[in-house]
Amino acid sequence: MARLEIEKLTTDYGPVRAVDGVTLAVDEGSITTVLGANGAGKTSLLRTISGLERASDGRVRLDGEDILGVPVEDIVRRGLAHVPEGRGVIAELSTEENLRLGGLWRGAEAATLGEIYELFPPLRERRGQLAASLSGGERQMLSIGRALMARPRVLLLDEPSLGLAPLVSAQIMQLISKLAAESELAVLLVEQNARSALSIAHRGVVLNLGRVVADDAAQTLSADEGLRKAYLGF
Amino acid sequence: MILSSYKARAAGIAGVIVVAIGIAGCGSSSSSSAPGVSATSITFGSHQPLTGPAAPGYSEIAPASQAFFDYLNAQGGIYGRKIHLTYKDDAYNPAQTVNVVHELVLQDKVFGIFEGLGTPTHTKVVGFLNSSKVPDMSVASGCPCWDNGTSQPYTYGWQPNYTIEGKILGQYIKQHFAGKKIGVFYQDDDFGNGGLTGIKDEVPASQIVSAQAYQPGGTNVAPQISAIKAAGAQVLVDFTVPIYTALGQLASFTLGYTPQLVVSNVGIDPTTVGGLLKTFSKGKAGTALIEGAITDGYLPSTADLSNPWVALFKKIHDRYDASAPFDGNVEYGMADAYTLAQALQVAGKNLTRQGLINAVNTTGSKLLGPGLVPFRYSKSNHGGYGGTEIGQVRNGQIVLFGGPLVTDPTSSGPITPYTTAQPAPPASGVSVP
Amino acid sequence: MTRFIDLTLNGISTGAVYAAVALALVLTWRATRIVNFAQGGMLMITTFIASSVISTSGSYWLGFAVALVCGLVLGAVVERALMRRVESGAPLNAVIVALGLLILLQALAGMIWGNTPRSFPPAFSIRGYDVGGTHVLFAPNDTFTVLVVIGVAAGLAALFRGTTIGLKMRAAAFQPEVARMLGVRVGRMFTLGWALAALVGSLAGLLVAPAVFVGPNQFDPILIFGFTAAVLGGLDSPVGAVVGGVALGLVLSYVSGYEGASLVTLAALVILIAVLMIRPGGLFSSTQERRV
Amino acid sequence: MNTVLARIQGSHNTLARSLGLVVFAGAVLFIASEALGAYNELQLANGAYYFAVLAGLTVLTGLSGQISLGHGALMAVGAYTVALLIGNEQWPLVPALLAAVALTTLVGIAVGAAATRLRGPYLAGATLAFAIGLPALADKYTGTFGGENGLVVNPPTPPSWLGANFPLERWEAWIAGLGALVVLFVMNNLVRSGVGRSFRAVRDDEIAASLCGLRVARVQTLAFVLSAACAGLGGGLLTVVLQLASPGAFQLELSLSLLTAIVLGGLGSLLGAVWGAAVLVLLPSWTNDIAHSFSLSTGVSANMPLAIYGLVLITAMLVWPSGIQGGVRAVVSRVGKRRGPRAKGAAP
Repeated sequence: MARLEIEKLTTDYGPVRAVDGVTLAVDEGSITTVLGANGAGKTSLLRTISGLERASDGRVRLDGEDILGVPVEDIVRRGLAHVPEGRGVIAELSTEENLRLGGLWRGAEAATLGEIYELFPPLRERRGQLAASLSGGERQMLSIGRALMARPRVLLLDEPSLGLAPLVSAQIMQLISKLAAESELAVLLVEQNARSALSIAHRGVVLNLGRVVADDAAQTLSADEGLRKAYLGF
Repeated sequence: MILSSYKARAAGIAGVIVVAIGIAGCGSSSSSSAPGVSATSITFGSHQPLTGPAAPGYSEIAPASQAFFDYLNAQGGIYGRKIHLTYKDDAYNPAQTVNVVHELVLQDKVFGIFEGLGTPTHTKVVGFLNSSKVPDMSVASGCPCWDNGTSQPYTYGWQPNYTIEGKILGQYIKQHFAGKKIGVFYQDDDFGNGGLTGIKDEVPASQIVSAQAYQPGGTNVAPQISAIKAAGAQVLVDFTVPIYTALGQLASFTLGYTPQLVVSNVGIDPTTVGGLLKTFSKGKAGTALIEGAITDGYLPSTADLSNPWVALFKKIHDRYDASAPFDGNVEYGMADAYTLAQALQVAGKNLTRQGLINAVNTTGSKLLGPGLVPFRYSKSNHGGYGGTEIGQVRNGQIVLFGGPLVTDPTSSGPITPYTTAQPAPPASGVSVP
Repeated sequence: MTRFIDLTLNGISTGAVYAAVALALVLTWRATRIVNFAQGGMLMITTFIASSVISTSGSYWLGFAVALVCGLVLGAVVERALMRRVESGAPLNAVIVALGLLILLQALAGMIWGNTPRSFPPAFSIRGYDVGGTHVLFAPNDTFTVLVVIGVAAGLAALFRGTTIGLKMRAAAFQPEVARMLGVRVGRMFTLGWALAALVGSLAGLLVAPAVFVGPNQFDPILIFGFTAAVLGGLDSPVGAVVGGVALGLVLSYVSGYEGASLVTLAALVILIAVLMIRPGGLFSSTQERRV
Repeated sequence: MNTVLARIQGSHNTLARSLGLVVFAGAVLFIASEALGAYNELQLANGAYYFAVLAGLTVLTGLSGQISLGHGALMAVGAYTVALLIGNEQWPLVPALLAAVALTTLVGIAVGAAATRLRGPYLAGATLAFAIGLPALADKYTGTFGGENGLVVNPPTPPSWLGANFPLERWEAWIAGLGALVVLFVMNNLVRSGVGRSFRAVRDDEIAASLCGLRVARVQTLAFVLSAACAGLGGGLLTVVLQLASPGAFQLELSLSLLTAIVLGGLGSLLGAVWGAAVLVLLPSWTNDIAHSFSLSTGVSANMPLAIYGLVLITAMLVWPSGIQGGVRAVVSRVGKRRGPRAKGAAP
């Protein structure tokens, strides 16, 4: 049994079908990346999984437990953390306040905070500053670090490399890879930058107009030139 | 998409047309000798501040008038006609007054307007009422502007105008507080300014050390009272409505300022002011902070139940208007209603609008009743009561003394005593000369 | 000089009340990004309730406590029953619902307690302090008012800065969706924000009622000046609300005393425009940082 | 400004359509005024000047996204201008109304320029202060503005060719109706022109709009000035219809009820402004009638219309969040769908 199982998931925005019968799975300690062009339904897929959008049909199971329809604020208590697109740091709060928020529901201790600072040393330096003053890369670290405060079993990441310099982006990708391997996280990674995502992922799923058009091992996808030209843009 | 938005627009227009036609269908009327009159009824209309910041106190007046009419109607009304008063809320907003009065005259077809309340409001309908030849009886305001029978033949005041009141209070101040420094605290409108004019007619300018206006609607009057105190005024004259009399007294209390208080009739009603100050007097009567204030009255004091008029009004109040406190506003409404009933009685069985006007013009000055002073009504003179009597708050009640005084609003007009005794109310109905 | 002192003291005591109303408005704004125009109506209702309790029980402090509890409950109920349904929609819809509620509450108060204002007792004496033989325009009750307002502002600052519930409330207000994803029960935070705001509002009503009496429309000017103070200080800032309230109170008191009462509202306009032209988000705004 | 004119002139199609709309609306108004009694004609006139104000305000708030709690004060500027020019200077009606529009335009430029720096509640606060602060001038300059009592003006006289017995109320309804039609024509063109699009662009995303070369501040000021001009005309027409200019008529309540009316009618839509005007005119007398149809004690019945009004506002916003016009549109499109199932397949 995979840690996160998604079955025939479908989401409609009024007359528009954003996610159309998507089925995929993520194992613990592994990274599955969801690829596709703008508007392919990647973000909608993540938002549906974490309860922000209502699914019209399908199933989402976390360790075999059905979590579809569970309110957003309870999903994180079931062990699924979502790092939203555009980083979602709360600019009006300080770095440390942002981090603490991530663990408040389970009464996370200073110890967890220390671990996160170990993982992202730049955040410790800026702990007292407003998140608004952070750089793009720091915000991404903050956002991921905040999600980790919840000690999730599944991590959804939405475009972590968006708008970052290539070097920073590569660092983030390395970090994600390390996290998955060390803490047995199941990571569902949405990316536009298919090449770097596939470089760390174990599996890849390609979406087009809300439907799965390819689902295979990352290496296989990277090697498929037709697919790369049609959907992945590299 | 485009199609549906066009349909929506068409439907919207159709809806508006339906509404418009709906309005058109609403007109209705019954016609007899004059609008608003049938063999069994007479209907008057009125605009009143029933809600909003001007409602306190004033919203009691029209129901009290209605209570008096109910009492009269139970005895058969006037010539078998029952008097109805349709009063509508204008929230003291002149634009609403105009609409309400048009509705009353054009739609509800009232015989006349009675007791329309307020100067800023009623001045906006005087033109319409006079050009439509609709009787505009007993405007509930002391503005001298109702007093013009030549240009406004259909409009009549009722209460003494503010200048007359100011003059009589001013004369008392001149006589009894000679040489003392006077401060005036007044409402920044025709009421306060009229009163101030009257005071200035009588009291030497050098004696008035400070005149401070307040803006109705504001609630902090401490800066004004502190200015009057700083000017060293020994006598404080209030041309204020009851809430501001009370606010002024609270500020005076904080400042430990205890001048001789003189308050116009409008602002002293002990029930109202005492009610507002009740919790500040620590065990004493609520009126402790206005005890000893000099004031004036043109109707007998509501506390004076030995007065047969007050006794009658109290009886009517208990029977028809018991939910309201028995205070100056209620007395005002009933006394005013009595005057209208008298005028209708004089106008005769065959009632027309012009007939009512003629009756007041010829007989109005002889219409005696609850008032302590006579009316100044004539063909040219449409002011109301022509004077007032000085009084003082003693033991929480207004005690009038010295006898009624009459005068006119001109600065040269003499102030003279009025000695005719007040007649007793009739056992039923109204009495006319 | 005495006069200047009197006007200054008067400005501080009236400003403290504007600050209290402003604090209530700041709380609802921080919680749900709604300017609660019904605040004036809500605090009017709780003050009427206090008035009834005081006159039947004879105990000021019982009425005081009941009003605060009623404020807390009323705020929560209003948020749950009404505002919850419009919070996510167009911001103007929430404004209209608040205005509708204000009108409804004023009408209900008129039906229940009548349109005639009534007296309301002060917590402490309103006789001004005796300074060198003259009473100044500042009484023990004004001291109480100022201390309460400072206490409330400090308490709110401590709540927001120093507690986890405050942190959750701030997160819910700034980014409700992100806060939910982090496990914050945003709905509860909104309700709590409104309840606290209405509590502070009812406190403001109790403090100001002795000076303006209790009636359906008696608190209208207080709400308007309270809102002006909140905008002046910056709607996100409790400290701004207090500074804005006292600054407004002082300016209006000087204008009223030296120039006349007719210019008071005009002065409020001028000071507000002057401040907003220099700082479009109010004196204590954090919008500068947010624009980055 | 030249490009604006060019855009307006360029859209012949819109122009012709607006003209058609105005002719149609004019015909409806004319027929209505002939069929109505005097009081309802006055209501029609009331509705017409309200429409003039609401049309401007709904474009400002609905299309440009700026909130104003101060349009009552702008109406007061127009009203006092007309009252002073007609009453003291004996100006004819049309030039007086034009002067009212011109003066409120100037005030609108000043207020609008300041307003562009402000957002949301800060703009609301500033305009609210404007609404309560401006009437103070009437008290300060009592000699000119008549203090609390304000000014009374003589009613307009219907021209002699209409006959001696031509009802005054109908004449007032015609004047106000004509004013409303002018506003309808101008605004309808504008909403559908490039200017209207630029308003929407700025409302939806200021940064994107400025990247597209729009000068955000200028567009917002233009929207404010237009709505101010409409409010000035509406205020001037109010003076003609009600024969008054008085502080009590332009309290904060007026500004708030204007805002309420555009939201209740349907924000951003001129037909919504029509609904809003109808609500402002008809609701008070309806609530009054409802209140009086129960036999209630005086204290309760006096407050009943207000209670109903408050309930209507709350319920309407919960039931029709997009206003009456939004509700009508939804019903129509539902009916349309049921009739024409083929239309359903149309791509969004």
